[in-house]
Amino acid sequence: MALYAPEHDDLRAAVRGLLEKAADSAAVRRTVAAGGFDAALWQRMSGELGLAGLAIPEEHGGSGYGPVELGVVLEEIGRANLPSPYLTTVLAGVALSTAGAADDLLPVVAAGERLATVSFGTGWTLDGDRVTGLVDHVPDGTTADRLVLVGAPGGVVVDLAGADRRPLRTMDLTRGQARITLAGAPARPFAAPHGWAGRVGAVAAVLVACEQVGGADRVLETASAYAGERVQFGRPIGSFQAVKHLLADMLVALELARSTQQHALGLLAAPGADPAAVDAAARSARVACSRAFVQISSDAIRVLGGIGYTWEHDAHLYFRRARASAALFGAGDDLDRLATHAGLVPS
Amino acid sequence: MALYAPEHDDLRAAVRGLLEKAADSAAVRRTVAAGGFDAALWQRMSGELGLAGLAIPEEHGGSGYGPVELGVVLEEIGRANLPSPYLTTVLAGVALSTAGAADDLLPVVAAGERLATVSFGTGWTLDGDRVTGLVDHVPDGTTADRLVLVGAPGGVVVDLAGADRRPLRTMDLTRGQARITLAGAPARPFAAPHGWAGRVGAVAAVLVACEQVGGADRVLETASAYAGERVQFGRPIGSFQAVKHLLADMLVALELARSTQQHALGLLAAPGADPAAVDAAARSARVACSRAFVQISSDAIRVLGGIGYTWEHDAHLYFRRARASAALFGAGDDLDRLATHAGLVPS
Amino acid sequence: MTDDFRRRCAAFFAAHGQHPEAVPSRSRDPAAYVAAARDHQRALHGAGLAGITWPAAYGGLGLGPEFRRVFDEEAAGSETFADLFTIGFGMCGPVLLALGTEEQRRRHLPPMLRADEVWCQLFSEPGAGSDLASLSTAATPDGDGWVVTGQKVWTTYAHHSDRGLLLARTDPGVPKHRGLTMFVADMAAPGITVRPLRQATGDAEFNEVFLDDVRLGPDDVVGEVGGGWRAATLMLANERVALSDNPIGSPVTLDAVVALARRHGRADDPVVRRRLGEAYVAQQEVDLFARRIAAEVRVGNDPGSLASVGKLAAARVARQVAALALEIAGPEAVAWDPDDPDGGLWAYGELYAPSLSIAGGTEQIQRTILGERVLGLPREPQADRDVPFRDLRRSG
Amino acid sequence: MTDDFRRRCAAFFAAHGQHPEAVPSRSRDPAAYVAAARDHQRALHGAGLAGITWPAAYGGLGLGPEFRRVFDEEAAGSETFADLFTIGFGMCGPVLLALGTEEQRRRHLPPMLRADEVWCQLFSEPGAGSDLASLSTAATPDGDGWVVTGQKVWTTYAHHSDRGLLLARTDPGVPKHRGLTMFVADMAAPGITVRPLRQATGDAEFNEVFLDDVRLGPDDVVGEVGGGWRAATLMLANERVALSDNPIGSPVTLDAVVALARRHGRADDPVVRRRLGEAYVAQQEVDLFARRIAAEVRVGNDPGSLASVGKLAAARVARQVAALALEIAGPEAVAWDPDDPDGGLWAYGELYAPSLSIAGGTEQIQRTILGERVLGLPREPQADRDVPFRDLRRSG
Repeated sequence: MALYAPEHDDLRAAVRGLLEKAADSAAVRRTVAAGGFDAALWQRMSGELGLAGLAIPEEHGGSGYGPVELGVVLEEIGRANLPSPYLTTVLAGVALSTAGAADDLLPVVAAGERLATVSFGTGWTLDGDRVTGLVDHVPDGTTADRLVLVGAPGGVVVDLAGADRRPLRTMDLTRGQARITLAGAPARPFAAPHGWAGRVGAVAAVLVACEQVGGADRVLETASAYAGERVQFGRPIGSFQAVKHLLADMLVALELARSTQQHALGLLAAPGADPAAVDAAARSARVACSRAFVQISSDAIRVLGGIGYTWEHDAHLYFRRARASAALFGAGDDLDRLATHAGLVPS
Repeated sequence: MALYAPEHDDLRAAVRGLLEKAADSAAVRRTVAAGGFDAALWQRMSGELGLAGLAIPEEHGGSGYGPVELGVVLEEIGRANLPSPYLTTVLAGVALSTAGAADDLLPVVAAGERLATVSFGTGWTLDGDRVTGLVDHVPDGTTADRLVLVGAPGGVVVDLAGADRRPLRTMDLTRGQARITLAGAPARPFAAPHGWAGRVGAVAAVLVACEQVGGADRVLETASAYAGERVQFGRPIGSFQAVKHLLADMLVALELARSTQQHALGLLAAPGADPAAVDAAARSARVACSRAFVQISSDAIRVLGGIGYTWEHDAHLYFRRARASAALFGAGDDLDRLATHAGLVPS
Repeated sequence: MTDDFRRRCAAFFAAHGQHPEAVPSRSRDPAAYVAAARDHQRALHGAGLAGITWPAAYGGLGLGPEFRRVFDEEAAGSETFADLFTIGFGMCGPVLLALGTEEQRRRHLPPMLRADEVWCQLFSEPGAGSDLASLSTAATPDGDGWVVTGQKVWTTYAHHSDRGLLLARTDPGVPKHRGLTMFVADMAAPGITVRPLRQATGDAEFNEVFLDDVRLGPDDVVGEVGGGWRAATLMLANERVALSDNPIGSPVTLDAVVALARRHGRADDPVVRRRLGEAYVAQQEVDLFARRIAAEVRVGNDPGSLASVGKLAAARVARQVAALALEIAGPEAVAWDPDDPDGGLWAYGELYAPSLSIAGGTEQIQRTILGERVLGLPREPQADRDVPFRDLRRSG
Repeated sequence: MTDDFRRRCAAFFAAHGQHPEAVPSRSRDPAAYVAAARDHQRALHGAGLAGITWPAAYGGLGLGPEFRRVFDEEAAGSETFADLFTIGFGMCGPVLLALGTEEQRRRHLPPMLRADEVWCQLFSEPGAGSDLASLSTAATPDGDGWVVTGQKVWTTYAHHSDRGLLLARTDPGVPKHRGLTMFVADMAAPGITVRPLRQATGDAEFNEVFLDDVRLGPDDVVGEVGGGWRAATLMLANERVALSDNPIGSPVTLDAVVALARRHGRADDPVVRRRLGEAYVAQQEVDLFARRIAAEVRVGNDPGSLASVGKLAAARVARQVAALALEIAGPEAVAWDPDDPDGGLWAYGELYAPSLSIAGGTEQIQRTILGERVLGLPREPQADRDVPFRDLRRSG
């Protein structure tokens, strides 16, 4: 039973078609140079294609699809290495709609009119409808309108309009981060069902994995094409085993990672899946896809040689994103938690 | 300033000459099948060549050389993958002579008439001249006449003649181990200078590293020769980059490991070397040489293909010894201790 | 629609399912292992559960691939004896189904499904390993049949097999890929001598097979005379899928390592936890990739080349898990009490792991397949492609 | 006998030694770095400590290699500006000493030692990287001299260099290795345009160099006309030794990572301790191998090929240490406060590391050198060895 059905192929083709036209390498570099994201493209993505509302329920202005469809879009965003608030905004949408919270916010998020982001940080406290604390390393934290703080037993929506947000310098030139200091900022707390924070964490891990697989796929394509064309010693370098086998190992990493990503996506979409299985699958996908993207984008530079190490070549932009996306949303304790899933329960 | 002088080349040539004649693959396999070691060869090594007494002071019947000379012999023993009590016996000799202990035992050890071994285990207690406890994983523990227990502030010599020693099954078919149970066994305790146990531990690590480098060297030679001869697809497999570069990586591992081994050996031989530097160098050598020998003997099987995976080929005998020698003499905490040497002092 | 089938499977395994650890050891008592495997397969056949996706005309059930998935789910946790049967069911059977004559299929497939006949693969030779097409076992026309002389090697379970698919050279005057033919060989035929080869582990699962004027009939040719390379390629693609779908297991599994870590009191050791987490992800990758590939096969795509990913990864994870076990067990992994029946397990696993990098095509061959057939990279110039076999440079 | 020399070295570094962190950043302020490097070298020269092993006739001290060792020991901990000077002192100088005319040596070596002239290496081209011998920059005879046209790339510090050793094709009618000649080029000559190339890190240490009808005289030929490949091979062997002896440093050193781990309170974290222990061993391997190779050079052996070991290992340890830093620093490694001057160091190190796998010959080339020249493995069949250059298949 394959994860993707024909309608997913249509969705993929639509997104890829748009991004190939509106977000080629030159366009991405213009956006990188200007900072932030391409607002006109965002309008087309959320307006024409309705992508921002894909996974928001129909009664809140979305189209009621789920993680699999978000995954398709994020793979394409990853391929294009697009600076875009998509990941953070749809994750916030999932966080709110699965909690049944912020009904008034969901329609404007679905329409792409408000951007939101998410943090799993714990350095904040809630006092009535005021939140105080430091929330660091918030992706898209400089451009988002709202911040969803994921906690237990529920979460908080913070309006960032008046917040003190300090842009950080980032290795990844395609996604900003901010340090947000909240001093009694107005906030809307909401309740959430049991296990909600874990569920949102799993969705975050898997959506990042989708973006990573898309990026890795594109980088491998680029490196393979170069190896087929570049001639040294009278033949294409891809005919030499040293290069061919390096590329084959990149393919191995990609296809293994893709298997974990598709499995996790399928579990997220399966009603009633065991939360422990979802956690294990999501963390496995994050570990596997983070590593694969780092390995592939790093080894691509080796295949491309000097040309791949120049600023003008996109290889380093993917490598930067690979390294940075591996550290998003609190990935640090994955391996320890997976040891528990493997049966080694700490005493 | 090179570590080895011309007289070392002479020593090496003498040992290699003897082992090439008396300990070729068929001879080693006969010894493996019979268990233990080749007593006639041991007599020639200790008698004709005086190898057992190399590092025992002249006043105790030895020739008063040091660790560098032992290293030369052990490299050759490693090359031949020889089942031999040499490593354990000369280590015991170093332990005793650096403590100034057991003057009556040293001459017979130097003459090769008594075999000895060493343990760094701590599961024993001394009560007057009786020792009680369990000393496990003692290399050559089934064939040795004496056991030197290395402790602090001094050590103990145990006569194994009447001891309960249980032979263990071993992955390494060229070196036995025993579990020795001592129940009030007669023992000769002796005092030792400050830092003695650490020094003996460092010597043990470096002597094993020498054996490992010798074994790795020989395995790489064998695999390279095969790759130069075996023809597939109309040319020697060593002309294919996949095989050539695998062998090159084996060479890299070997030459890096050899650098740590020679450095550690040089430091051991340098009068007045800082004990901390000796410890760091010895542990680095053990880590590097253990890994290199495991990697090289394992990858050699890949180069050799099916033929290298048969019982009849010596490849697995080297691989077995590589794995087992990496666990000798309490190697377990090397990396943690080396982090301290690197400057990360635990709080 | 699979519900009834699922109940039958469940009932079968409730009655006949054997825990893998209750089965005779493949390594220590191979003859008993083979006997138990035959009994198991016959019981499956008796229960109407053999050959799920094979046509009914040849003794199969003629069901769709979703039934195979149901079977696998119900079989989880029970011994499947895949090590013995993979060559027959995963490789020889599919080749006969694709290329065999109607008569060959009717004659060979039913006894294969009943385990009355166990099959092996007579391909590799001392001089032809990675370069299989350079094999030199010669099948010379003789009357309306053939006489075969040569030597095969690394023939898994040949000493327990009744038949085998044999690749031999029928025309040394054309380039190496074009002069090969595939045959069915009766392992009991006069002139066939099987000699077990002892492996680095001490086991003897592989064999040398000597063929000395072995007579084959015209009906023993599988596919076309001279079309042996195509048949072999099909068989090797099936092998990769089979190895991906059901990776040959090292006895040192992740679960065994978890139990080892618990016994050694290392459940809270951060280094062990981290390395175990890494091994868990690697094992998940292998398992989930295998499941993905199996799904692809079911929907009719050809995953033959991509399956090399699974083979490479399975070998790597076996090495990783074996090495982790060695590290956790410490000195006891390499020297153990003779009375401890599992004492040698960790050393065995470590010695077993390298075989996964060699058997079924070396890692170099798998990487070349992935580079050329999946990524579309250019081939290496091959000097020997158009040279008649008899003029080639060969080893030994 | 080296005692007096040691005292002079010690006195020099006591007076002029600069801590590496006190020197202008090579990356952030390259012009200031180069100026500081020239000042340092001039001071060394003024103190009679430049060119230790070079003959006195060319401005050197004419001392034995043991003096170089003493110097290195006394220099430990001080900035050596090796990044700028390695090409001149480690590569161009030795080639001129070995192959240059007496006049070339007298003219070029003294100003090199005084840092009045900084040297670069004009070898690689867009179409000729690993396959250097396929370069196409053409030197056409013109009167008694030459006119050179073409393009070089990856020319380290070309924009700060006064001269360079240039490899160009003087005869396209013979096989590629035989038609090359090495020249001394004046970087200020009309027709030479240097354009800095921005790297993945954002730095600009490499350059494209365009040569447009650049005139060279007959005295600019180094070695024989047509003997350029031999000269280049000698230069590349010296490069490997230089890189082994003094590996190009990533700013993310092991010491920096130890300090990072301390700051993050990870001194007792067993996972960090273990990985740091591993990195320490890897760094020891690189350092001790370099020392061994340097000793071999001193006793007159040719370690040119074995030196590839050091280059491969140095690149690997740089990657290992950079990755460890990233892991310890966590999210702060990839997103940091703009006011933190060292905030970007870990990301920089990670982006810097891949360059070590490419510059000075890719890892694939190094492995081939080791396999063929040290292990004696057979070469790959090369179709293009005997084909005239003008008939070769080339990129772009």
